[in-house]
Amino acid sequence: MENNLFNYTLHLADNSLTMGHRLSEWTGHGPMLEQDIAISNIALDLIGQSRNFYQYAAALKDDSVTEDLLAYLRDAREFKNLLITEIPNGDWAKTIMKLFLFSTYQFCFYQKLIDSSDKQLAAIAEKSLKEVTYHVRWSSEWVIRLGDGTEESNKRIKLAMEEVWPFTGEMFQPAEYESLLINNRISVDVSEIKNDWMGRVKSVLEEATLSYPEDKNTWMQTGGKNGIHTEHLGYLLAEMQFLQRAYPGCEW
Amino acid sequence: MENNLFNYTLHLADNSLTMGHRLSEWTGHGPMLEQDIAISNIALDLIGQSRNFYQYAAALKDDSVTEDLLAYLRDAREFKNLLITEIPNGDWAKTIMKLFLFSTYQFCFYQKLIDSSDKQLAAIAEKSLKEVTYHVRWSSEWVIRLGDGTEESNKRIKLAMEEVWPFTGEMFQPAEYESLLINNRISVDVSEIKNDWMGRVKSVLEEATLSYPEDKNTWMQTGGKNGIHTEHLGYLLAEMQFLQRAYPGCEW
Amino acid sequence: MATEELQKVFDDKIAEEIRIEPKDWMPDDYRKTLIRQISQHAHSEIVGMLPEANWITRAPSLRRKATLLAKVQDEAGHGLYLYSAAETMGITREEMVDQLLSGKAKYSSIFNYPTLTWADIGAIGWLVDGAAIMNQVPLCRASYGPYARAMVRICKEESFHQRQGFEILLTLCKGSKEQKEMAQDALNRWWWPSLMMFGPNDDTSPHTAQSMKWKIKRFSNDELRQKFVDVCNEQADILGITIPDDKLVWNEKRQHYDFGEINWNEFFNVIKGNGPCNKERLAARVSAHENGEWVREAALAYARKKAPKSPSGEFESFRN
Amino acid sequence: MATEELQKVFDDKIAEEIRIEPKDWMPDDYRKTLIRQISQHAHSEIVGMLPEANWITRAPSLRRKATLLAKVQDEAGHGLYLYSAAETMGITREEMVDQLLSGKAKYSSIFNYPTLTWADIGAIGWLVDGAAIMNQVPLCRASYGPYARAMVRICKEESFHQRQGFEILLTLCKGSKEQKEMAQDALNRWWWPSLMMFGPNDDTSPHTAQSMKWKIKRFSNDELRQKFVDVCNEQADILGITIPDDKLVWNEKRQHYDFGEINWNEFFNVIKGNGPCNKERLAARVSAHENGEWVREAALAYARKKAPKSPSGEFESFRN
Repeated sequence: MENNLFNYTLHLADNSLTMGHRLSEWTGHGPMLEQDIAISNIALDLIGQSRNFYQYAAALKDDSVTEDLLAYLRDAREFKNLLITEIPNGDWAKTIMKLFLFSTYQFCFYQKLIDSSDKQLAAIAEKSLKEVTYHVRWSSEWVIRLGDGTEESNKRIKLAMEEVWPFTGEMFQPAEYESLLINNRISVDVSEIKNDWMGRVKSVLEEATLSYPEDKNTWMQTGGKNGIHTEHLGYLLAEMQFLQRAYPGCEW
Repeated sequence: MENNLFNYTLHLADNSLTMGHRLSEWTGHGPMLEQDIAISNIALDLIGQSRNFYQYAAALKDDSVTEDLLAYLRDAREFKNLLITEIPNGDWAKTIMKLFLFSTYQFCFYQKLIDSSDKQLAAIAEKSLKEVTYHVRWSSEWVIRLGDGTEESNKRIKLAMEEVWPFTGEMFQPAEYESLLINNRISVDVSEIKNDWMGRVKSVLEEATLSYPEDKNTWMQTGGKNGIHTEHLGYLLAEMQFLQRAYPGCEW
Repeated sequence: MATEELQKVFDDKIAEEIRIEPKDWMPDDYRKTLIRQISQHAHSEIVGMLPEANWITRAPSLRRKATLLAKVQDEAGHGLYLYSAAETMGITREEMVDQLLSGKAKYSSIFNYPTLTWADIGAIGWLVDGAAIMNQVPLCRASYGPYARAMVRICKEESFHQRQGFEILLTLCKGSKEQKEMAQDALNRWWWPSLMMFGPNDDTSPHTAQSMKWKIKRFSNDELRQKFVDVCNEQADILGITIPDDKLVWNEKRQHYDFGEINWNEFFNVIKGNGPCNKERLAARVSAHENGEWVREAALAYARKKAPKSPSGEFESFRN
Repeated sequence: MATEELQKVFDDKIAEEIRIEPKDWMPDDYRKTLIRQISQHAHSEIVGMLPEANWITRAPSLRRKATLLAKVQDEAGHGLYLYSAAETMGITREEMVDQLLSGKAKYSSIFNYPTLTWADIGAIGWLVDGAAIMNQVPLCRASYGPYARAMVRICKEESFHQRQGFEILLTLCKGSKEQKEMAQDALNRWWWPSLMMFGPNDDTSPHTAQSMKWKIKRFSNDELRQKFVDVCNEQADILGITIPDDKLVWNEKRQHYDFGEINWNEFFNVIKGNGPCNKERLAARVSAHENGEWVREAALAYARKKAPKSPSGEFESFRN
């Protein structure tokens, strides 16, 4: 039980950190100044969320465990984030599509997690929900703008959709540590939020003049929650963790 | 003296390693199979050279120092390679131009180093010279082919030339550890090989229908030999050194 | 000679283990089957470079870096031999590459799995190259001469690679607790896909009989798979890691190891395109090809300028 | 009113420290000077994001990562305020951005130096933001209203950034031997370029007198530089690291620190384009701009579709 909660909390933390990390790669390189600021802001929210979860996970262990130890000293096979958060940004369309599908998931998810019997998780969910509401709005607006913008942007967002879609199935398949916490009403039963998510995604895609993929026949990627990642995560971590690895045991 | 020789040997090792590392990024991604093999082969030669130098540098220190410790456990500020070896590959034209200018330098350089009063350096130079002779030939042929190929390739190799050229000045400016070894005839006086290098470069550029840049007015990058690098090296090392950093003290 | 007579000459040669050579007459189906098989094999070598190249820049020591780089380079060489062997049957490399890039031609599905840790490089050498050798050694006696000769060179290098892979794992297994876990984890992930490399079970492999008759194939998929399981079992014991199959047990009567059922669903799914890395592997090849286009054009243009009278064969090495 | 009268009104306002506002008459040269100065300042904020963004993905702790990200984001915000302030004088953001990307407009040369270690992030906060504040605090009283008001907001945030930078270095200086060396090394590399941020010596700074008269400038370059040297000296003592200038010594008579000669050759060289990162910084901005082109076009097209009657001002935020 204890360990399931720890793994579950790490899964949530890893989601936010890797997504925030990827978004932060846009900082200084955005397509316009206002959007550079907006995407940095979302990255900042996500990194903040991850810190709350890591701190809670660390508190579940003994005093020697810290948020930074959890973020910086685990290798890729121990990371439990959804694959959608770690895949490269690609162009603005792909980044937007990743963020839209993921934020909508986070929105549906946190709406349930605020009722968790674990007070700490519930509290983090409540705080995060406000932020994610904005992320959903911002990314939805961009999906619509690109879908219903120019021919070029429509082509790009469609391609992004094709590329990112196979990474959504995993969101609704609980890992073992997740399933085992459902009965105690600690974890969210992710299979139950799928319809809510689908409805929200569908309505934005429609407004964007994009069609919802016929889900049943699409093969879905999986593995992230159990540490089986894409080949990209290793590179992300090598970069992110360099200083902590190269100068072990230091204060920064 | 001892320490100058150590630093000088590291400088030579770092040159070959970072250049070989960059070239190896092409493996599996070359523009045609035969050239994928050729460039991997050159990468292999350079990594081999670096090992010879690192092993010699390690032998100058006590038993606890190994080739891998020198390659994998120094941070960017301690690396002494020329900047030209660390800058990103860019397209095939830029890679070829980097390799051509660098290999021609190595060729002129090793031709002198074989007369070093340090027998070990002389021996490594002799072995390396054979390899580098081929690298010069292969890259010269490509410079000529691209320069005198299509309009597109001519445009690209010219652009590559502009981008890479400012990184050549450093080759002929000795670092302090290098200067201090000239009198004992251990190190090569790099200022003396500049004319040889220029002549060789000029004749290839001519055949490639490219003009030799009017050197005197071009501002040159510098710093690599003394550990002042571009922003690229840190990323290269984070990737290269990850396993040794993440799992310290292991055999592989 | 009439087709019947030619067929007879061909059949006699096959029966007497005399090699068929490029200029010999051969049945259309024999030619087609071999072109498909050899080019598929060549594509596998080329795509197979990608999962391993993924660790060249992160190899944990200079020695390993050099060895891995050399290995991946060897695979490019194998691709070359095999494309050349296929070309002797009247298909060009361009055509074959187009088939790969358009998704029409297949390559070994094993390369659609990701290399997640350094131990995967060991596991690929030990298991993937091991399975390849098991498949390929009999091909050194394949009835088509150029193919058989290519396989002789390839098998020599592959067995070298296999030893290197095993040695990587052995080093990990002798190392720290984390390193040993890394090795076990790699075995867990690569074991079943490796068994799938031998293809479907004999009773669902319709082409086997014909290929055996043509002496392109010497053993059935299940025979080779069994041999592989038997050998790996002993090697896993030396490493001190456990094959992830709780049905794996010595069968005294059969004098072989029994083993669990393969997840054929996954197998056919990955072949269909639904493996973790199918899209990325193909995208990487397409991107190398497209980014290389101007380079190939420049080389060709230059070669034409410098040797205006030479036959087009001179430009061989710049075509692709 | 005749120009002479307008000039008199303007001069009186300047003399009485009354702010000039966008709709007020102002001399052409005043306008030109301010447009150049404000846009250059804006460009510096934008280009200045790059050396720091270089460490966001490698920040050594989650807290530092968040703080650095927020800081770089603040700089984008400063860029926005400043572009807006300049726009009140009748130039568009597109025009200013074009001037930056074409190399016509300048930005602060300090950002053409590379950030090589984590300590550089501390040094930039402490020294570069420190020098910027020294320059900018007097600008909060600049005669042009929108500029002065933008500076008030900016200075507040900058002094927060400067404290963060100092604190990064303080942590390093209290840390391991390697960390302290990292801090010293950063100071060695950033010290002189920071002193150059105040511009040429007064006797070679021809525009200073006019700018002072217009109350765009309140102190001369050398006055500000001296103040900066004096302050940094004390702060370096707290850190326990050494400013790399052996001529640096307290002058009892002047009640200031004397310090060594700046390498003006390097200064003018970097301004001319010959700094370590000039090309890369500009290339990064050009590439962001070019890669963003289709995005801006799409946003504009969509906005036009949805609000066909609205004035073009609505699309403000998608123009660049």
